[in-house]
Amino acid sequence: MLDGYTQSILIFTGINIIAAYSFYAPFKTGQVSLGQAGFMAVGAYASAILTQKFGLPFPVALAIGGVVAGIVGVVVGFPALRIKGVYLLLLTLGFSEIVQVIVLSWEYVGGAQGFRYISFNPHTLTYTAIIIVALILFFARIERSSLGRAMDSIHQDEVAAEVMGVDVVRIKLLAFGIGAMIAGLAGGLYAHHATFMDSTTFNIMLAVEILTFVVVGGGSTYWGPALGATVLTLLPEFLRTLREWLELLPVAWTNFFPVNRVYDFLHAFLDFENAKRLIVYGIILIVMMIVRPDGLLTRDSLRRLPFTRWKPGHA
Amino acid sequence: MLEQTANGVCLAIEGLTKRFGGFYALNDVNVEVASGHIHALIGPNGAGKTTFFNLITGVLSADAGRILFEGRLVDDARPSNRTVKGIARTFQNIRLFPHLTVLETVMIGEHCRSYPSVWKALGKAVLQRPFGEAQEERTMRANALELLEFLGLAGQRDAKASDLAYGDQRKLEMARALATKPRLLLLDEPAAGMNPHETQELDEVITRIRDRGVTIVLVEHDMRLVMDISDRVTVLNFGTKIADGNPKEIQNNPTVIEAYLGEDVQL
Amino acid sequence: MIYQQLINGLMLGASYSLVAIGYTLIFGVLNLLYFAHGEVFMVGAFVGLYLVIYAGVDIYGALLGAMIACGALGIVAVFVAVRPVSKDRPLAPLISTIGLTIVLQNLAVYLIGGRQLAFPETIKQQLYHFGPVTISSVQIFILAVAVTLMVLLWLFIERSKTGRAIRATAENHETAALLGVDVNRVVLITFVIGSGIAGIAGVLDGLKNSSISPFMGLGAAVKGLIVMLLGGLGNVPGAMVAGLMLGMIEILSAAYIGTTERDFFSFLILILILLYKPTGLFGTRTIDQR
Amino acid sequence: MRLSWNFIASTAIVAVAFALSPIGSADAAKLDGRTVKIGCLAPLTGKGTEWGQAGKASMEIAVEEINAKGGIGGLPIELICYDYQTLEAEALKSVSRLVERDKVLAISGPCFSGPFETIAPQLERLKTVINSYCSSKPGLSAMSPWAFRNTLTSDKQLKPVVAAWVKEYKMKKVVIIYDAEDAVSKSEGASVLPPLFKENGIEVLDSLTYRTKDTDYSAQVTKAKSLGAEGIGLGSCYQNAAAIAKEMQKQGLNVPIVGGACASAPGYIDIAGKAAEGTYMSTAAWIDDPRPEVQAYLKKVVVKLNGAKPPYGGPRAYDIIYSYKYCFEKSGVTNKPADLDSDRDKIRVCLGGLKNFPGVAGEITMNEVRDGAGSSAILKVIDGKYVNVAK
Repeated sequence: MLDGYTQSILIFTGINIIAAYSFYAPFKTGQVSLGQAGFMAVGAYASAILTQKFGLPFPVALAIGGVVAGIVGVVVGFPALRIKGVYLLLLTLGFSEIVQVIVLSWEYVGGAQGFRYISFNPHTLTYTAIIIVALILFFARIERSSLGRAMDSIHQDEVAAEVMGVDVVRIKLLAFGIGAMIAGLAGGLYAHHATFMDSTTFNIMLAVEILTFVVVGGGSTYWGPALGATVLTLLPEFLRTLREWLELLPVAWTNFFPVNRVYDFLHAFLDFENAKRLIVYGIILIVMMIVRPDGLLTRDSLRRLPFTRWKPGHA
Repeated sequence: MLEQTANGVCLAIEGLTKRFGGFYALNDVNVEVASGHIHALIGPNGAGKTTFFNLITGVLSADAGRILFEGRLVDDARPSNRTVKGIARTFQNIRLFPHLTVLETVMIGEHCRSYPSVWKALGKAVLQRPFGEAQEERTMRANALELLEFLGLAGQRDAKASDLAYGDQRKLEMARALATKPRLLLLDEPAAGMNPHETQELDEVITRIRDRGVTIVLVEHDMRLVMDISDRVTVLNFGTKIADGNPKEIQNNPTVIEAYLGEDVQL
Repeated sequence: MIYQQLINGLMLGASYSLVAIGYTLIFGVLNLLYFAHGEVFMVGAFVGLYLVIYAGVDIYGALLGAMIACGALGIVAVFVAVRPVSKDRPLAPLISTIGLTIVLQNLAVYLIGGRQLAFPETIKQQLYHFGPVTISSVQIFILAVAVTLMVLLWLFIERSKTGRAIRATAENHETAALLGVDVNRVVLITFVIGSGIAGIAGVLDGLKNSSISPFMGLGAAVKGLIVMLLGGLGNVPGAMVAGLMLGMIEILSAAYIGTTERDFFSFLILILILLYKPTGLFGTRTIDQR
Repeated sequence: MRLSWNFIASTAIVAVAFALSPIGSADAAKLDGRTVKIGCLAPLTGKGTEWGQAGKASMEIAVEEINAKGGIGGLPIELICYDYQTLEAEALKSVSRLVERDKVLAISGPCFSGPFETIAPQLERLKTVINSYCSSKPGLSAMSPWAFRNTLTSDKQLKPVVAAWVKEYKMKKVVIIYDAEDAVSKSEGASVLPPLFKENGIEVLDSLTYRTKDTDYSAQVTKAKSLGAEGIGLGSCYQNAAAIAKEMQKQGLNVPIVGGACASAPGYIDIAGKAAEGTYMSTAAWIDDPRPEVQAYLKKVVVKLNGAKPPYGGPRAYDIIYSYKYCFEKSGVTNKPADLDSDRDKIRVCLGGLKNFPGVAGEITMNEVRDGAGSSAILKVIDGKYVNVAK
């Protein structure tokens, strides 16, 4: 059995993966959203209200939370259809901010004191795993379907897609709503694992982080979001572990020149206090955008893998 | 095909007007396109030809006027809806989906025929067998391949659209448009950037498309091509219609000749 | 109370305008949402602070120093996070500047620590009473510098040759290049000017709020974005006016509606403008729809 | 922790020194294992940075002092610190890592009421003591028998302060300005200060709010001024409190200020300067305390913080380590891996019974809901310094 720490890491990685997929769904149609933090908040608060104030069982509350977030997503997505690019980015950012302010001034959910005593769900890891598998299957199916192709075509040239008979409005709305629903699920899982949240829990930086998961992982394949979220969540933990391994070396092996210098340097370097870690994180983002602007995984790189039998168009 | 010609009007444009600021891109234009015809639309640069296409396909909305397709008003329909109704087009400056393959590109065109609603598309996408493929997909692929065959692109089915040669990209646009099973096809300068040999080929391709029962409206600068294959020609200048008639009449129309004066065009 | 609140709005608005000007300039020539602009503003504030404390310069020296340092930072930003990044993926330059934002902010945390630092009082505090209104010498100074800067910038954009080149580039890269404008140079100059103004804005903000912290950039960036949009993308005078408007709106909603809700109103306005007048109140251009 | 290897290598020497030393804690049993592990949660970024940095530095000083004198039961303390960035999710991750991976005996931290509230309900499962050195929102430790704070809750801190403040300035009408986003500040502004003012016969004209990240308070100050406030009650952390004081000065609103638990940091005076004069604050630890042990601690911590002075969380964190040392020695902790659960429980029991434990932040007594109780200072800012005016 996994210890609680490992579980916790896996759960947060899992929630980040789900959040990354919530960004990926609208992104597949070319919509870039910073609203995913807001949708996570909607799902989290909706499901927590249902378990705490109405005593619903967790799975039911989680599902309803997802649906509520999805509905909010469609409501937000509808006006968002009119705009794109930077405008959409700002609109969704504004949405996330407004959700924060509402949560802050809504005393029913604790206001600034935060939402407390949310019931702890001991099976979060299982739920997270199930949802991730379901999402990967879902997006794999979408990818190999006509709908997936239609979404890609909207991403690449919206006008041309529309003129070719692709129902751009409905598909974009659907993608936005599905994304919001997935974000709602991620929020619900978070709420019942952390058992506490307040207006600052789902903030703009979280939205930006979710965006970077997908961009770093690669937004053109459905494996990208999972990869990006995993790499960026586990990287700091991994660096910590590296340092522990280093410390396992007996002193006698390292305590002479020049090995001690190397050891001291590595030891100091791997002391990843947060500021330093984030500096490295920022540098990684910049370098990534210069060397691999399409992310770690692209369709081409998938095509080159020997074991992927799938070829686009051979559905 | 013949009875369609006899059946009369495929597309009727009445009083079509479009302004950009104070400038009239189109001013009270009336055009009738007969079913089964190849109908050419010509005019100097800036005459409003592409605007005309954008209005018919709904990419832009008109300031005044009516568009009747097969006798029914389509003014309020969104572009995708007009495609479903049977209007398809190609673009003057090629607009392919750069990251899709040739085959996928054509299958995009078929999407609206196979999946009339988004929900059905979603349902089919999710409920298909784990590793098999839906019947629809197979049919779509077969149809797409047939179209590629028809336009001579079958050999490049797995190439990326953006990697194709220029002339082939134009053909791919046509294949994509044909995949929507249109009854009216708008071709925006299909010969632009093609060499004489390719143009020759295009001549034949367009005629064959017409022979499949598709009415064609053609915007083209290559007058040899236009005069060769068109059943009827409409001439626009500065947003107004200045002439309408068969190729012979147009070639001898003094207004048209005047409009083209200064432009190095052999009528 | 209303008069005093209007003064408050004016002060707040002036600081928003100064940040937004740089944003909108850079957006204009590059069509790029330059996320790191808020952090440049933060760096300017710290440069000013350290100049005053360690070099013993007066406030003018601090302003000048911050301007030069941030201008230089603008050049670095262009060469590190803008030029090497491919332009055909709309998200790539955005992400790279987000990366730059994270680096700058955390570099500041790493070097300075995450705490708030007092900004030295370099101007003698004095209060002036005009009827119901009280204005301090610091406020008058801030306002004077802000207005001077905006007028100078406006003259520069409208009258100078470089200003015309900037406007031409903002209109259309290709056309500008055809007209003999060295687009790369214009981009660089715009970054230098925009960043330099942000540096000055940072110092003024330090003066206004009496303290600065490594985290001051994000809030400024978000408010700057709203103002840029309100004024119309790439529209410099628009940003000036819109900044004042947002300042007034925030202060008045805080004073008469509710202080917690004031961000709600600024974002509501942002959303309404995005939906109903995406060109901004004074703008004419929108982002290329393709 | 490379140092720890050196310590292990020199355990023999320490043991000899221990045997020879007449002042070694002779009554403490010799412990098992290589080190005594104490976990530490400190926010080194985010809004809690200043408190976290001071807390971590102070704990490290305490550990260095204890280790230099032979550690606990012959073993050096190993302090395992994680930066949780003042984020609840990070705090949760870090705490389960400390408990389950690092297997610490007890944890010092977290700082701030938000992360504390997040962790407290999980302690039923984790069964390890946490002890916060900077959280004062009332009612939080009651969430779990494993949750402790050696700080006074803000209601207890503020009661004598408000009384003294009113006695000196004799105002009748006040306006409260508080941070609607920060847990402790909001509880002070919304539920601690109003009844205290009422008790002292003062009318609260209005309660105005702001958000933590706000930097402009002109609207609130103008409104307070127009309402005719004769005093301002702040539920506010020191950064915002100082900016509000400054803004009051700028607008010519020269009325006295009283601030809560989060406001009384040295940074308040540094930033607000002259505007801070006359402000009343509460805290049990203030760094101008003349006691030698406080000044000795202060000297060390200022060096560690590159010249900065710590807010009250610093001395509190320092005291936590010493109270842990006391409990490890008194309660029969064995430090054997097999006894981990019972060791942790022993520490919990011992900590709950803490009475008048001497610390640099004042004497610590844990009350029935595991919050610190005891004397609190009444601080007034006079000539740029905190002065205790309590009788």
